Amino acid sequence: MENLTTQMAGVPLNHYIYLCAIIFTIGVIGVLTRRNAIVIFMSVELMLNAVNLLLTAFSVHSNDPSGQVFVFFIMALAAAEVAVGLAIIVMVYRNTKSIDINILNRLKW
Amino acid sequence: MNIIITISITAFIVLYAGLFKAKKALLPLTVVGLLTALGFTIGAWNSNAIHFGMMQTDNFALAFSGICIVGTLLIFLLTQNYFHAKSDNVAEYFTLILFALAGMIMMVSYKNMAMLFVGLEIMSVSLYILAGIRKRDFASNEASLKYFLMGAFSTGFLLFGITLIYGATGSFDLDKIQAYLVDNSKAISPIFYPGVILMMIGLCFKVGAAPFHFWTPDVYEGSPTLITTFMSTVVKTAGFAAFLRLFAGAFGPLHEFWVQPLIVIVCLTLFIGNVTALFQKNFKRMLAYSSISHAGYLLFSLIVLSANSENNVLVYAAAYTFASIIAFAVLILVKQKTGSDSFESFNGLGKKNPLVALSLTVAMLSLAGIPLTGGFIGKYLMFLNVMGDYQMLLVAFAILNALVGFYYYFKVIVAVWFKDGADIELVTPTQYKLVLLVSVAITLILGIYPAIILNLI
Amino acid sequence: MEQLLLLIFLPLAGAIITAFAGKSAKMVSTIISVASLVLALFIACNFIPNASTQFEANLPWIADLGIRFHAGIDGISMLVVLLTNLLIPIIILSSYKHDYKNLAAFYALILFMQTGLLLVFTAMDAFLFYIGWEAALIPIYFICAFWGGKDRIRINMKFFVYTIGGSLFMLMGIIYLYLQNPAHNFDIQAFYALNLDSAQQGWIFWAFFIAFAIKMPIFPFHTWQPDTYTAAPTQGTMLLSGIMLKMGIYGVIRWLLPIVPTGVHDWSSLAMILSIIGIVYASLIAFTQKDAKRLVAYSSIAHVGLIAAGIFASFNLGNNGVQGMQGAMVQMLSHGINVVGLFFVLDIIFSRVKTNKIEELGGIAKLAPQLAITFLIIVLGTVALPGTNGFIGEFLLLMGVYNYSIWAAAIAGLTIIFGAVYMLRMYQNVMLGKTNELTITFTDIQGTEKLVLYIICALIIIFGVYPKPLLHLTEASVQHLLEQVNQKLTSVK
Amino acid sequence: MTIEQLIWLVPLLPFLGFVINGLGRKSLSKGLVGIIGSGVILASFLISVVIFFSLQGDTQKSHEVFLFDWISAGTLHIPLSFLVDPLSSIMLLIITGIGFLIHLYSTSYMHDDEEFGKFFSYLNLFVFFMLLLVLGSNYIVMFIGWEGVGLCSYLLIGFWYTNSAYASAAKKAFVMNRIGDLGFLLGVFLMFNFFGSVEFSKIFPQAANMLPGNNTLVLITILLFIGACGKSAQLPLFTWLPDAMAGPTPVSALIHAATMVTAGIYMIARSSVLFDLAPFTQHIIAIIGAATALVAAIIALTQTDIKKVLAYSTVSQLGYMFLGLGVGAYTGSFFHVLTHAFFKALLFLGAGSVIHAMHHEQDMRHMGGLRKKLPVTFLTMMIGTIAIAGLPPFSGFFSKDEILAHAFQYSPVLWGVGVLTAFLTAFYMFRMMFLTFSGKYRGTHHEESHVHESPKAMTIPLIILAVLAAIGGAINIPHIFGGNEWLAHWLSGAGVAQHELDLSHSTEYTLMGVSVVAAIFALLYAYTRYVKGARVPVADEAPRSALAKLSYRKFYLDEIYDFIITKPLDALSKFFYRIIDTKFIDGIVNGLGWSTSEASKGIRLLQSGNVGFYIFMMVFGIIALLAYTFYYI
Repeated sequence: MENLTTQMAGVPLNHYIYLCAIIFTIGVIGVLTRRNAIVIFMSVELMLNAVNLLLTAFSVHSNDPSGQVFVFFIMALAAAEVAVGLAIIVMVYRNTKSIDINILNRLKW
Repeated sequence: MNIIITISITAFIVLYAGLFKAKKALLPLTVVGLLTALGFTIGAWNSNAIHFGMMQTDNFALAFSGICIVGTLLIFLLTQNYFHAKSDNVAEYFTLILFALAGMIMMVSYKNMAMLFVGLEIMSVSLYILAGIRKRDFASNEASLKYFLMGAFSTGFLLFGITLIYGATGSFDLDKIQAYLVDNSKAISPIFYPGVILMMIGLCFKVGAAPFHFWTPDVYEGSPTLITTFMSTVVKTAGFAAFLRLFAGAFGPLHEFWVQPLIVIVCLTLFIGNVTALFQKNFKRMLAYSSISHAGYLLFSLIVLSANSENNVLVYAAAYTFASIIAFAVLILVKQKTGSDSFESFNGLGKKNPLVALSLTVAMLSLAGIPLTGGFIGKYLMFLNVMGDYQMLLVAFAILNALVGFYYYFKVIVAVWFKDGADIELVTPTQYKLVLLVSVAITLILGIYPAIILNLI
Repeated sequence: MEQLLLLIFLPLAGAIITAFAGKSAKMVSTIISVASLVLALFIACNFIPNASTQFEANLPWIADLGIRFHAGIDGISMLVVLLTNLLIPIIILSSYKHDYKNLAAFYALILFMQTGLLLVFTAMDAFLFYIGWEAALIPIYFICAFWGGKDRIRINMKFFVYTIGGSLFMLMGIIYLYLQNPAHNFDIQAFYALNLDSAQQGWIFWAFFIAFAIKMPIFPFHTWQPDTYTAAPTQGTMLLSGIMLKMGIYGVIRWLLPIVPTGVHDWSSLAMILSIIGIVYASLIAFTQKDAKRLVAYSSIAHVGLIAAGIFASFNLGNNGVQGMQGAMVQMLSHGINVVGLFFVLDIIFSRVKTNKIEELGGIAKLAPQLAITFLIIVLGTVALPGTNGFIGEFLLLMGVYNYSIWAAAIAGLTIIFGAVYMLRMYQNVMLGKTNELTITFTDIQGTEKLVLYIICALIIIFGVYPKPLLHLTEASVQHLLEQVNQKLTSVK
Repeated sequence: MTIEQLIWLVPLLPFLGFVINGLGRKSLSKGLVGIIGSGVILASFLISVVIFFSLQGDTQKSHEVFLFDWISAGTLHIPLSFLVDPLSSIMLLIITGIGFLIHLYSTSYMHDDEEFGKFFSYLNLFVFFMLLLVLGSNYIVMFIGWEGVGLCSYLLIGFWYTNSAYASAAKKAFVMNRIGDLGFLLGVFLMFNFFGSVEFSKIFPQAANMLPGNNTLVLITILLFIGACGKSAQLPLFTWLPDAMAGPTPVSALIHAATMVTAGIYMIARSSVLFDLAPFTQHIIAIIGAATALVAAIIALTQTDIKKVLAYSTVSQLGYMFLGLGVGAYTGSFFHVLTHAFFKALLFLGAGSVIHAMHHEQDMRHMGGLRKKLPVTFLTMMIGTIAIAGLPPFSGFFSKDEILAHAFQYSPVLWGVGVLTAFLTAFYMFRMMFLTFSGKYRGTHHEESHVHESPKAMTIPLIILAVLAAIGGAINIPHIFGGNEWLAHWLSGAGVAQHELDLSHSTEYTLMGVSVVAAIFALLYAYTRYVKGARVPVADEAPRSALAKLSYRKFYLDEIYDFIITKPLDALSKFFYRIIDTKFIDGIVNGLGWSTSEASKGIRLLQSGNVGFYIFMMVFGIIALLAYTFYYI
């Protein structure tokens, strides 16, 4: 375990930042390109995980635990979001028999 | 602290009361709970207590908590025979609204970004549900899904911003962040800047500032009117409090960096909000757009950071909140009678219901910013604030937008007084009367003698 | 001080009472307005005609923003206050023959507006001035849009947005002055004391001037006016043309000239050109108007143009601009009385034959000799025949313009000729000639109509034959104003 | 009773008459109205007489009577005060004297008019304003009267306002006067600028010691002269006067012959000090005067309406007076004002009596042979005609010849014009007389039987005026006839500039001879043409020789004015209103609103309702912001 952390410490911080930025961007692109609500939702989760990873990296880097604590907050609330989100999607599916977001443009202008 | 606790406990009690089908008890319980919370708020005045380094109930926090609580209280009073018509499990509404309120209290009094995030999420998640609470109503579904998807999306940016700032400063604590900026103002870590911008994006989304405003009109229109009221008044206020707390406080030293994009955002918001509102046929949607434009005015306070920008936001938010509550209350009444929330359904309202029409007029005048109403004082303070930095062009631009604003706010007045339609006689429950009178009173007092609130913070 | 507060808030209280008076609103509002007229006269009697500000009320209001309820009366204010409180009862009386719906609201709004006007005319605090400015606008908007004629909603919307747009820029200017003011308050004296460079003065001039120019209105900011006058109910038109328009003139004299003399100095020639263009332009347009109300509206643009020209001319003349300035004073009052008279006559005619189309009328004089005579006197007052109040004002104004430039006077003087042309054209086509089947049933004036018209004619002739009290009332203040302005102007140079 | 104590009564009495008659026009009986109306004038006439004689006895020739302070602003002080001096005192006599006669005449002439009371109140008001005009001790008080009489002439021309042609004539008169009045006003302003006062007593002394040809003085005098042109119907502003005949005949006699129209001459005579120092202006005045005299005379040649003839002759005579003023014969002109007042009033009243007898028939082509029917009228009018024709020893001869003599001294050309005019005058006057009175009646027998001499109230004034017209010349008989030129001496007391003729007696005699011969020729020609030849003017539509047509159509002046002034202005008005105001200026204002709402229509489409699009826009914004950030770093 020790050497793992030391090894991780070996990786320069920038790489984490770039990596997470990339993952985050992938998430964003996913949200942009997909029309299926579930997939969009998954992409959002990807964005959140990128954040989590970066947070952890930072907290290790500046060996300050609060960062990782924050990660737990994020996870918890992400879970809550998942619950609510899926419920909403299910509800929508019940009514429209579809989870394609472009179906939903009754409200406009 | 105990404010949040009180509210949360009330929420649970209400939930259980719901379980035991004690519908009659819901409203009294809630009111009692909120009044207690309000009591605590007032009690804690000037205490400026810090709770575990996570929250700080300074006067700023308390003042905004106060407004949020009072606003919520008024909105609860509007529930009289509103939900009963729609669904039988009313308790959920109450609980969720209360939870959202609790989240907002956190948002206005956070000292640590964690609390900002938590509060924001508590509020948002409750709102996602509230927006979609009419299960079989397509509009409601659509509203909640749109809100949810985009909300979650924007949360991502907020979080990424928080992370970057954490990475730069090694802390989530506002004071520490500010200290960091002050200490090494020369060598600020390059990842701090994107952090600020990403947080700005996240918060702009919450307060519905262009170009992150797109959810606002649709969600406001789709959600049940009462929820819309809640969102466009209390939620917005809380959002601004959070925004202000972060940017006026922690990021203050970096002002000249983020003010440029903010000015652009403000202009966009004003323009899109006002101009689009001009063409609306639907009163509710018009109010949604007007709320966007008001977000623009509110952001003025961040363009020039002065000793009383916080207070200006307070005044403006108060004026805006109470005026909007009137507008939505009347909308609910009209919709209950006519089933439509288009302008036409307001035609000739003044003939049969002078009281309602009069208070609606006051509300519209206040929203338009006519002197002797709170809205004017709010706008005046904002202009004054910005003029302090001689941002003449910005003010001129705002004035032009205000002129556009007169058009669509007066469209309502015209419909109410000068057009003749089916002379409907509204049934105005006593609680509505109460809400209207209180709000009108506050609006006028704010307009005629604002001294009482001017240097609260 | 007490008298002043009473003067200002009596109408407001009256408005509230009237609002709940129901059927008896007519009577109540009349009593209130007459009472405030008496009060104004009382104040005028106790007024010492010197340059000092009297009956001053200076109370804290919004301390944190440096806003005080600071009002007072000097000669110039006294005149317009008198005008206001003189015309309001007349206007209320003039509405007796009408049975408007929602009477109570109608009269309440008129009285509410009176308070706003009085605030404007007495304010010594810029913020208070602005509040009064808008407080006068809101009720007139409702009066015109609720009781007005066809297409009233669109027209009044335009009028409202147009005017309030102007005033918002004025507010911007006021805020700017406030920020420049080291004392951080809105006190007029503090503003007078400011020393701004010419660039600042330049744009503050425009911020204020636009607001005032729209209100008066000065060419080319006038296009809201004819429509509004035509669409408004007669009482609304009277309020607009008789009193509200004076807000602009008063604003120029009280707030524009003394605060930014350099700005005015730099731009006054342009302002004069606009005003003089307005005179000729509006008079010419009045020639071929088919609707009498519209004709009078345009004539009023011409007259106001002359007043404005006189003011700006006298400003440039330094201390010997007294004639022009005094002319402006008298003419403010005269124009108020005359134009109200004209619109009332047109209202009487409209109430009889349901039209103001000039060519549809004719031969009324035979059937209504009393109306013919009173109408003629009012017309003569409007065309400034010597011996009527109109002459005093226009004579002094033209003299002021003349002292500035003979050519300006020659062109502005065309109003003497053109005025006669269109006014007499109207009078001839409406009153003279043969009666037609439309006017054959015309009945002469009686009751309150008679009363009001007699009062107006009496005023026209009295002020025409013996204007001394008026001139005396304002002279000291005008002198002082001009000295102040020039001393400031020279100190800048 | 000194002058100061009496003078204010002179204008006050007519004013009282106006008030009483005005208020009581319904209640009072016609008789009473008549008595009051004429009575007040008679009273102020008597007072004027008293004043006149006390002034003659008085060593101090001018009295200024201050009533009250009218307008005062800064350095400007305009008191309402009167100036009684030889000039004004004589004017008082004319106005009240002739005024009284005409009032008397009217009591019978207007007897059948239901607006009898109104008529007298207006007439009294006119006298009041006219008195104000001549009594004013400064230009502004004069201006009150100046415009006041304009108002009264408006009211009286349009007295029968149900006829819209008459109403238009009234309006025309007022407006044309207004054009002059603007000139007058500007002149007054300039005087105030230049002399720092508008008081005669302050201006003239200052002016007296200035050099001739001072530019400001020239400008002042020109502006004043423009004023005079309007009031005294000179080219190019005279067309209102003939139309003014729409009013009742007594009005034409009083206002448009005897008094008001001579206000211009009075004003210039009053300001003779100024005009004497502005030779350029005098030159213009002389030319305009001569031109007017000639043009009007030519027009008068072919008129068929008896009143129109007299109207144009009035214009022509006024031209004469201005010619006199121009050549510096102030006394001469004023003398002519007096004599003209007598004989022209007489002629108008005579014409009135004819019209009265003919039951309001004014066209001479329907008259003829009235000498038998109306002996008094005929005789008196004949005296008037001889007087105006300038045949000695009647009044017209003296005044006219004084003017002509000065004109000759000034420039023979002008004199030539004058003589030609005199010839024409004599011709058309006799033409009128012959057409009206000689030959045989040209109406139906039935009508003829109704023609009868007018009642006493009408004939007595005629007789009195006839006497005056005959002997009126006596007050200023020139030296060459051993006269003492009393009027000249008298007026010099009022500071009216005097210029001695330095013509040899022989020249003077020849000049007189020429004009007298010309007049006699005219008489004979008219006699042969209309009595012997018994010619009658052809009907309106009948073809005329070009010159005759030009004269008959009044040189098409009305048409020309209508074409070059009225029509373009109306067109301009419509253009301003329809295009500039509605389309352009208001178009811009509305355009702003319109474009905003259009923008709104467009922008709201952004809100497509499509989440994907929303998110795309958001990301777009985010990218922009981040770009800014990285640029900033």
